[in-house]
Amino acid sequence: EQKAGQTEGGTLRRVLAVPAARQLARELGVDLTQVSGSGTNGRIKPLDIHQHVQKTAQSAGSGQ
Amino acid sequence: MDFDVLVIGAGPGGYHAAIRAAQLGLKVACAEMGAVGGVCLNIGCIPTKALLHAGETIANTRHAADFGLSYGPATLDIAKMNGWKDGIVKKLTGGVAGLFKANKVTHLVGQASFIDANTVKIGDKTYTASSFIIATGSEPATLKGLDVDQVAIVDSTGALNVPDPVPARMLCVGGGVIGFEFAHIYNNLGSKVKVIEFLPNIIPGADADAVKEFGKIMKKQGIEIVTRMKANSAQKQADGVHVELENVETGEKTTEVFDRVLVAVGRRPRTAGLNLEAAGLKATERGFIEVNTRMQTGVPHIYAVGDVAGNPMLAHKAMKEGLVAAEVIAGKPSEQDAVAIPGVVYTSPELAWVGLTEQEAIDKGYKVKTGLFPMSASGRAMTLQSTEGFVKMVVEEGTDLLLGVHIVAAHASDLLGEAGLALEMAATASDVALTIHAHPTLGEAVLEAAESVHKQAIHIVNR
Amino acid sequence: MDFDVLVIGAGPGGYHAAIRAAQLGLKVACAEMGAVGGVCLNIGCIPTKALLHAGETIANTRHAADFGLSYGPATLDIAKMNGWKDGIVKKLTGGVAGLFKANKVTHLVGQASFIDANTVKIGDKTYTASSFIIATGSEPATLKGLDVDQVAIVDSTGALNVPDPVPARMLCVGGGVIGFEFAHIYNNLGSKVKVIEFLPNIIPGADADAVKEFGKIMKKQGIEIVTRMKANSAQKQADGVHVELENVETGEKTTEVFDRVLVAVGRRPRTAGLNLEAAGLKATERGFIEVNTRMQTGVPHIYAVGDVAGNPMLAHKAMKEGLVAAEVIAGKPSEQDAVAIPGVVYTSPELAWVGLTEQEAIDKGYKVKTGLFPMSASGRAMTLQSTEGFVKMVVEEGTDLLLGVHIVAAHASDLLGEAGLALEMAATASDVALTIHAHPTLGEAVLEAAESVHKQAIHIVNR
Ligand SMILES: Cc1cc2nc3c(=O)[nH]c(=O)nc-3n(C[C@H](O)[C@H](O)[C@H](O)COP(=O)(O)OP(=O)(O)OC[C@H]3O[C@@H](n4cnc5c(N)ncnc54)[C@H](O)[C@@H]3O)c2cc1C
Ligand SMILES: Cc1cc2nc3c(=O)[nH]c(=O)nc-3n(C[C@H](O)[C@H](O)[C@H](O)COP(=O)(O)OP(=O)(O)OC[C@H]3O[C@@H](n4cnc5c(N)ncnc54)[C@H](O)[C@@H]3O)c2cc1C
Repeated sequence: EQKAGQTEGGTLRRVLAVPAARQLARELGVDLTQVSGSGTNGRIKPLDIHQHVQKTAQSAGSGQ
Repeated sequence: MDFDVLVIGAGPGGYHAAIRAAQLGLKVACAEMGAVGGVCLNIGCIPTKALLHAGETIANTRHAADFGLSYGPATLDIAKMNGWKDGIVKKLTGGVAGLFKANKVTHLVGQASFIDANTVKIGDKTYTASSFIIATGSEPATLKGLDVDQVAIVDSTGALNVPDPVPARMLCVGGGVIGFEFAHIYNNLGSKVKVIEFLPNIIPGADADAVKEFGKIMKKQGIEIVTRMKANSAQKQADGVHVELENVETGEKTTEVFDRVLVAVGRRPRTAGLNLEAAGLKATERGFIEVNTRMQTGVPHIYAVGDVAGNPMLAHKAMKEGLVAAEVIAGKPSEQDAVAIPGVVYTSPELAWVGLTEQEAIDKGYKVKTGLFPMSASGRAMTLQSTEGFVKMVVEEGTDLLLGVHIVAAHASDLLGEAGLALEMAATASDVALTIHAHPTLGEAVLEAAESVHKQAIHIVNR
Repeated sequence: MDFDVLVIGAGPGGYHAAIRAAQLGLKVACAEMGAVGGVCLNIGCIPTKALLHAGETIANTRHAADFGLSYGPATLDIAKMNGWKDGIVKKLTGGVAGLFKANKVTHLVGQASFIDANTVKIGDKTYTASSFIIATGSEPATLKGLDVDQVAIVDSTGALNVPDPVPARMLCVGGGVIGFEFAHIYNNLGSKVKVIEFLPNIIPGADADAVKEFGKIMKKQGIEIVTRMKANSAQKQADGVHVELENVETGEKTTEVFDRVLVAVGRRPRTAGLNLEAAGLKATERGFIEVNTRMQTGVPHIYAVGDVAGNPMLAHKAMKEGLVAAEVIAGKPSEQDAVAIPGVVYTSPELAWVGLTEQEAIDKGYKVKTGLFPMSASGRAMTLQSTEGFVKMVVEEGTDLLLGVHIVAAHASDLLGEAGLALEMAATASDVALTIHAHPTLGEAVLEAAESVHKQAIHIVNR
């Protein structure tokens, strides 16, 4: 049961990512909801995932 | 173990799974009790499209008079047409058999039945495998009171055999995709065709506007369409099949006589003979095998794909699922994560769609804008003598995100490629509108429908 | 100022510019000395496609015998065919005139000529405007020694008038898009057609593999193709047009006799009569008006779009540029930033492409992978009786980025929509391969070509 405003068209938006990015996210074990996409409406492309992985690796490396 | 993967059923779901698994280096077998290629190649997608093309050619030749081309009387050699169709089926199923060989997929002939979760029996042999993919498909649903004899009362399989002469009066019980494809075929071949549908609308699942336009065109071509009507019984008599029809709203009953009756009231998943219980599985009440997005059943090393794994019962869904199952088994992180599964009615013009209908989008809570471009304003459509229909686009207000595309047009199924990719790429109407489309093409109607979302179509007056 | 924008020329570039400018609230006039719609609607894209459809229908009816459909002798009423074609042109040009009215674009009749950078003269009237868009298009290039009389020796405009009876022997001088479209038309109408091309390859600009496949198919249909050959002269005599042909490699000369000779050796931009100098402009040596990506000429408030603004001379390029110019004038940040401009030869099968050819990609320094899927392996193609050709994909190794798509197939122009969007969205081959394509459609060949880039096509053996 979806509440008003808690619909696909409301606050429960689906993650917007191109097919290759979705595949890559699975391969790298990346949670797409944590990636900020650079495309229109936050659309995630493969490059965004690579950047996300780099960023998290860096912050992990710097002990944060 | 005899095999890494044993696939049960060599329809589109099964053969895609088998070939992909083999491509990924697995030792694969595929069991098939009937003909390789399944429903799709043998008695589904392919033979219907062959007959549709034959019928369409007849209609096109008639329209050729508009540009001054006329012919002496036509003769249609129905046996030859059926043979031509069968030849295509043979070529394609032979192709799949060849692909099995080339990819080193072992083809096991016979009905597979589980003995335990790692063993199946086929004939008097048993085979073990580490993983199984159930791809046993579906079969026509039956209708009480209408006993299919595949001559006077047929299901889709019998309807593929066009009788000589073609039936003068034909009834299609069921106004879904299959019902309309056959209605269109027989109508073009010369039958007087009536389609009855229980629901208030034909082609359930398609966008209401698109269905309305489609129905109007089919009627203009001579097909009679009656909704809210069911068939209660059919009696074969000397002068034809007497069918009792009932208006489901008023309860009024009438009897009409037809020369052929097609029962096309849906399909049901096929698990009979599989002995699912031995593998620790159980079908749902409606007969499906439940799976997750990795196509795994409740028993993790047993997968199910295609018609048997749920709706929509479409070949391309089966294919995708087959690939996913094979890849997951091979250790790849694949998933059936399609944004949308396209649908097509291969009449002329075609009805094709992908993504949400306007109503579905509203129901899901989207604030919706739409765009529409009529084929009558397309130069290419005029030159192709096919100006009926339109492209309709359903878009989210604000984000401009494309939610669905609904096309009634010649070659609509070809235009669907762009629409499908657009949805998967999370494209906006602007992405489509800013992309140069070759002139003069039918695809310009897709561009203009996107422009019309922003009230900026060029070849119509935007309101 | 009389107008915010005065557009010169009402071809596709001009009328798109005018309508979009009006949609954006500007006061717009469009001057046209000939017929609204320009080359494209009147004597280009549209009438050729009408004749191509007529010819294709004749060919299709012939193939119908394969499935048992045969007809008594055909008669083609050529006057009616020409009239049907002209009717489509009239409908479309009338449509543009109607769109001008609906969008309140003032249509100025006559040849526009600059008096100064803000004033043009049309007839004995002068008009001032804050911005101008020059969209004066192009005209056929001529060939020394071949004097076009539009009867025996024709350019593309004369060739649109199919004579009765059709010429028994036809020569097309020039093996580009226009040459081949007419070759295909006349061949289907019954002429014996020869195409000669100066360059080593026909259809310059298209992918070498695609052109090879295309040429093979055209030859099989009966068209004679000779490359590295030119026509030196043509003399009309009682028994036909005597054409001196020269093999440009050996210098060998022969004379052949034809009933009709088409000169289709390219087009040149048209600026004559515009009096560009008065506006402070000058055409390049080859006759083009130079523009930036905002379509501005050296005089910033004067824009140029379409054929007159540079290659490729294609209607959809003109349209896009027209929209960009209008939007820039209206203060929008538009730009002609298309990744690729598609090209189509509307024969059957069609040759259609978008993006880089394999060679172009290599020349640009890309590390290239390709994928290929033959239409002979497509079930849908079989049912449509059109199994020639293929889809070829050019992809960057490593990034998997799609660089170009080259299609020889029935309905190739419809499949181009997906390819074009893919390039503009910077899609990868995987994006296309992971997108569900409806079965059975010709678009599955696009999917499989993408799969074949990764050696994972299903319906062919990957090597
Ligand atoms: C007339 C008609 C037209 C259609 N047109 C289209 C269309 O245009 N586009 C589209 O997408 N879909 C179409 N469909 C639907 C499409 O055919 C199915 O969605 C598709 O075939 C499902 O594929 P599948 O692999 O799941 O199963 P199936 O194709 O049904 O194949 C299952 C196979 O498994 C075999 N099998 C079953 N049980 C066993 C067992 N125990 N042991 C061994 N073998 C077994 C069967 O013999 C069969 O060959 C059409 C269907 C019909 C009837
Ligand atoms: C046979 C043929 C087939 C073709 N097929 C295709 C095809 O399938 N697809 C495709 O993309 N392209 C095709 N083309 C090319 C296409 O027609 C052109 O690219 C397109 O028409 C260019 O548009 P435009 O607006 O730049 O100019 P044009 O269409 O050439 O229009 C220019 C207009 O300006 C007018 N004009 C010129 N000077 C003045 C002046 N001083 N004052 C007032 N009016 C003036 C002319 O009368 C003309 O109407 C084809 C061309 C030919 C010849």
